[in-house]
Amino acid sequence: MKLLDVEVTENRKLAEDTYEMTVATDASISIEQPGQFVHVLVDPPHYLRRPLSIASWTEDTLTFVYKTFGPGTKTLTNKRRGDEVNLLGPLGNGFPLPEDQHVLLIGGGVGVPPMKGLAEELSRTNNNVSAVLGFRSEAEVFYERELSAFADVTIVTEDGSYGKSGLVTEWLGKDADIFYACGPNGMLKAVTKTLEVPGYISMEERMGCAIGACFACTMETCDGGYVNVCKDGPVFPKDKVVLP
Amino acid sequence: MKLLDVEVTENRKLAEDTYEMTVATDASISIEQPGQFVHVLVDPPHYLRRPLSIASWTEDTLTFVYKTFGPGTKTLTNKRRGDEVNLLGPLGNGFPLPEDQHVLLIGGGVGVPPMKGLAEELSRTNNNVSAVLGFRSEAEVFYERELSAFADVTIVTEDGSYGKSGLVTEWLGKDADIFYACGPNGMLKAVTKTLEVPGYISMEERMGCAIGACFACTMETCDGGYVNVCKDGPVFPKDKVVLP
Amino acid sequence: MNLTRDLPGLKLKNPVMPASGCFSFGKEYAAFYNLDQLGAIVLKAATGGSRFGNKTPRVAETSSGMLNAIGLQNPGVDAIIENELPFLEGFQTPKIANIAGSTVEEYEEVAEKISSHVSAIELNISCPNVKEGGIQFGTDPSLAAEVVKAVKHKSRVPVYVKLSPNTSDIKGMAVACEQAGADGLSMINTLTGMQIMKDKRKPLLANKTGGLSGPAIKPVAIRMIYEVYPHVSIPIIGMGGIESAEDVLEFLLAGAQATAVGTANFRNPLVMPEIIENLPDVLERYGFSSVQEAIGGAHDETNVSPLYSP
Amino acid sequence: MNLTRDLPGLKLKNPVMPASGCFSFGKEYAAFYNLDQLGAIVLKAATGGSRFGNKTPRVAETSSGMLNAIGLQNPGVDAIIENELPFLEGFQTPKIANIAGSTVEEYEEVAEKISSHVSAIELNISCPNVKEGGIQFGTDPSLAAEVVKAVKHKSRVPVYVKLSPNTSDIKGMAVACEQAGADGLSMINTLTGMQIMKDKRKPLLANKTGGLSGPAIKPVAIRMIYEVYPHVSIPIIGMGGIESAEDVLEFLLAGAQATAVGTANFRNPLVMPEIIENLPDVLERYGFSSVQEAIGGAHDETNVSPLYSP
Ligand SMILES: Cc1cc2nc3c(=O)[nH]c(=O)nc-3n(C[C@H](O)[C@H](O)[C@H](O)COP(=O)(O)OP(=O)(O)OC[C@H]3O[C@@H](n4cnc5c(N)ncnc54)[C@H](O)[C@@H]3O)c2cc1C
Ligand SMILES: Cc1cc2nc3c(=O)[nH]c(=O)nc-3n(C[C@H](O)[C@H](O)[C@H](O)COP(=O)(O)OP(=O)(O)OC[C@H]3O[C@@H](n4cnc5c(N)ncnc54)[C@H](O)[C@@H]3O)c2cc1C
Ligand SMILES: Cc1cc2nc3c(=O)[nH]c(=O)nc-3n(C[C@H](O)[C@H](O)[C@H](O)COP(=O)(O)O)c2cc1C
Ligand SMILES: Cc1cc2nc3c(=O)[nH]c(=O)nc-3n(C[C@H](O)[C@H](O)[C@H](O)COP(=O)(O)O)c2cc1C
Ligand code: FES
Ligand code: FES
Repeated sequence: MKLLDVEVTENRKLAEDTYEMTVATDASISIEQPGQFVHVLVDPPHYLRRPLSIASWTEDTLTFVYKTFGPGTKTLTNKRRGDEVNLLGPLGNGFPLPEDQHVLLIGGGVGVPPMKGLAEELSRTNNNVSAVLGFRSEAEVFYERELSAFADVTIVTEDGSYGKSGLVTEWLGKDADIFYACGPNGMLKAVTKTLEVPGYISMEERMGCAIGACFACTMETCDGGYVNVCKDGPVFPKDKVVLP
Repeated sequence: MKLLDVEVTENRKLAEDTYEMTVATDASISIEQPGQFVHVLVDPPHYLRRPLSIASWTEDTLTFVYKTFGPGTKTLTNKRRGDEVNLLGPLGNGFPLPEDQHVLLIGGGVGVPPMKGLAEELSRTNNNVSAVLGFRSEAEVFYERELSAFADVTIVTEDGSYGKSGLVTEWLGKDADIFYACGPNGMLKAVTKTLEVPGYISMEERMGCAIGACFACTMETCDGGYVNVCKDGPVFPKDKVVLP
Repeated sequence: MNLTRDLPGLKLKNPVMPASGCFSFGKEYAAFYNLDQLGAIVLKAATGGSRFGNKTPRVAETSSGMLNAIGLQNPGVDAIIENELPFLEGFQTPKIANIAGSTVEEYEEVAEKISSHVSAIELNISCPNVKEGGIQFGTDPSLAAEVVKAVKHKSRVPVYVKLSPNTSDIKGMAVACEQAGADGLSMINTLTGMQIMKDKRKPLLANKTGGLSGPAIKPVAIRMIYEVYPHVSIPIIGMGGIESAEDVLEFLLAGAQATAVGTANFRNPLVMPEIIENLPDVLERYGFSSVQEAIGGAHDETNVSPLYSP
Repeated sequence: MNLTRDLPGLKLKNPVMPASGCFSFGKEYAAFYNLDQLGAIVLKAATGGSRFGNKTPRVAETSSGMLNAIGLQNPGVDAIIENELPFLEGFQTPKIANIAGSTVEEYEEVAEKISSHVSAIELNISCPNVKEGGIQFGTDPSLAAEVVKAVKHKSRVPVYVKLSPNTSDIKGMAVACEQAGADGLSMINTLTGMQIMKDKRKPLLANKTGGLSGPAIKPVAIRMIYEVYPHVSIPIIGMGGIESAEDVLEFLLAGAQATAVGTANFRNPLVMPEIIENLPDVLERYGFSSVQEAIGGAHDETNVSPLYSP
């Protein structure tokens, strides 16, 4: 966990309202698991940082994908190669990595990016990886080609404009040993209900500090306790937290 | 008076903490007199615009000089060639132009820039122009060469590190028919006391709207009324307003 | 898209008007656009006699906002009627006179004189920048009720009361004003604040304190309007930090029937016409087919009883 | 440069500490720097039993600030003493426990239990995000006095009372607390605000309202401290929007003896050590040779009577 100014090496549009930013890092920032995130400073008058999943990384770069959902992320689109961005990270706990399994990755919308780093890591430990990625429509589809290098990819669009038509839950298949999911709460609920095998899900909550100090991002756990998404998550075993 | 986004064509350092920005304008912005000003938008979270005198202009450019006095003007230094800046202007009433006179220009610090445009205009109407420009020290001196093209220039520094030593009031000479002054209130007070010939002075007040709508910049007049610096000024005959 | 609102004394073609004190008497902004585009014109506060106001500096910048301590500078009600209102006669849009005073009698005098020239009065009991009057009326419900009753008695037109946010009980203030006969409420005036100069070791404003306005205070304005709305049956004109049509919609959802834009005019003199132009699209984007439909939309309807719905 | 302050119960090596609730119980920031660099450590509010707090979303962003409605989530005073305080024993810097409750009895219980483990208590009578207790104590001077007296009776250490800015009479609240025996004041807590989601047509925070913090509220904090300072002879710990050593100086000049940093930690987790590092230079640049010298510097000394000056 570091606080650092990093230089933007690329900031490109991936799909409708969706951008991929790559920044130069150094060895001091050691990412442990896919599914961890960074807390990114945006321009004033936006005051809070924005939590964004690490999509992929190398020894000296880090890439994240952001949807320009509101005005804060929009200011990130102004950054050009050579500009600086301030990051806090890597934060939280990511996806634990299995070996020799048939793994199913499920990503919905901006839940897709962490699946890229995850697929890459999984492919190193002799897993058989499938991925089902859901988008609203063709214009929003991204990372199909990038994930295909490591997984057997199915694209699903809600309006059927590309790939399969409908919701990801209709195209999950039956033979996974374990699943990993990131996406809207509705999707996570449906997926955990549909799939009986063990699984991990990545949660979103609005955050203040992103390090466990402000209790902004608390969720109830199924055993009646509570966790902070930023520090105890964002990835949890599928039956750990009460999905809202 | 227009509100417009203009493109920066140059933004260069002139002297210590002092920058000159030139922007591309079009014919729609018609500057009437030297001494008018523009109200410049700076980056958030700074909310108010910054009033800055027009230093000089051509048919399709406008130049102003700003001192990075506080954090708002500092954000202007980030603007590069090609970036946009939003201006409101030209605003207020500038210096009325005489003919065939011996004119004395007196500028102190960031009161110097409007003297450049003024000297240029005065030189067109057969005036004999002298200028006494005061700065704190050598590092802050600017526009000596630029003004010398139109006026007989004397530079005065408070610490004597360049030109004459002391305050501008000690080097005003005796033979002007009329004077024009812009600078700190202390200087304006001293100048209007020292010089018996007619004169015009340019005032500063903190501003909200800069168009006369908020009454932020009111000054008492010597006859017991009031004026708004932004709309009725910033240039006034020397005995119009009560100097604070 | 129907943007109209029909409020006591005010047939608004759209719910956007200037906030008092940020628009003088209209002339300056008329150089930028036709004032008839506005829902209404709201004038700078008028007092009985002429006032010079506070010494300068009168404004200071703050994060996402500003402080002002103009101190009710104005030429006095008679001079306003004689010199300022004639210019506005050329415009059809309703005019609202903001009135202030140090005593109940002064409020009465101003209301009586100016009310035959305007469509409504905005009773400023909340100006934080004058020594006597003003704020005391604005933080004590019984004093507020007294001045509202007195002004209602003298005014020929409906009276909107402008509430101060510097209170622990905005609901109590609002209800007291309604009971005293107010026809509407304006919310909010500025929060009292201060900035200190570190070099000079004293407050920047000559008046020491000033009123905080701008986007910084928007969350306070929204909360207060949301809090008051279910408890009154008179309309609320909402203001505090509005910069965009999206902001206007947020105020409507909180319970405002119309909105006013103050400080944002200083950043962008065209902000009001721009907001009015964008409003139909913004309403549509969020699924509304009129301004009316959005009003109070953030309230759980079952909890809301005596709503104002003309 | 002498940065020390000697306040009741608190020997501060510098005037910079975290604001309660923004620093949990210290562990997270200890990963960034040695907590002994801080003037003091201020803990998240403790209540009698454990509290889950409000539903999420609990935070919203605003212009130059944020809203929070955490709702006093904490494991309860016993669990805090057992599980959280041991970690802090390794640090020498003074600890301040922030305590809250729904009833006077709950405040008493928490104060009694926790006061033997800390250097001072910060009595939170101003949390806007809990249904019972909290804010009522914070806006009614006689209720405030009652809880202050009760807690003073039970506490082994000095008691600082944290005041709410949601009042029309901050001076009255401050004086009432001093008279009831408070050893110091903390000012200010958050201003109550709201944000509405235009798409979902309801308040963003699950609790509907939340507390506004960050630079947006700094002018209100400065004004309130400046207003209270001449009327009390107990020290004030100032907070509200502090982001830099310059801001700390502004609070000192207004009359604060020490300062706390809240929301700014979320933007920059290193902000407090950075402020502490910069403070000597900033003081020097503005002509001060110690923190003490700056305190109350913006006041006209002739008007100021019973100043706190240890
Ligand atoms: C652990 C985690 C990982 C995430 N990874 C990604 C990612 O890889 N790509 C991506 O596009 N988005 C991701 N999100 C969601 C992303 O954080 C929000 O879309 C973003 O913060 C919205 O900011 P804005 O400026 O666009 O919107 P605004 O409306 O301006 O945001 C206002 C405030 O709300 C917060 N907020 C709004 N929506 C969300 C949300 N869904 N989750 C958390 N905070 C929110 C913002 O952070 C900010 O504080 C992630 C969220 C979390 C919690
Ligand atoms: C008519 C006029 C013409 C001016 N021309 C020039 C010029 O050509 N070059 C130049 O460098 N300066 C000029 N000034 C002064 C300039 O406006 C201020 O130095 C500048 O606004 C300070 O902004 P800041 O962001 O550096 O400081 P900050 O401290 O961040 O400013 C905070 C607020 O105070 C206002 N403010 C601070 N100082 C002044 C001041 N002296 N006058 C007016 N407002 C102030 C700012 O506009 C802003 O609203 C002029 C002022 C006026 C009124
Ligand atoms: C410079 C200035 C002058 C003001 N003068 C008045 C006034 O005369 N009467 C009044 O009722 N409110 C006055 N106000 C308050 C505004 O009308 C408005 O209530 C407040 O500024 C909040 O809106 P805003 O954030 O959009 O500015 C003034 C505000 C400013 C900034
Ligand atoms: C997330 C959050 C949680 C808070 N929790 C508490 C609390 O438990 N007790 C308390 O007295 N104040 C609490 N506060 C208020 C702060 O201590 C502080 O008074 C306020 O935020 C103003 O300071 P700032 O602008 O520096 O944040 C909280 C503030 C925030 C932002
Ligand atoms: S965001 Fe602060 S605890 Fe998770
Ligand atoms: S700045 Fe508004 S009247 Fe001059």
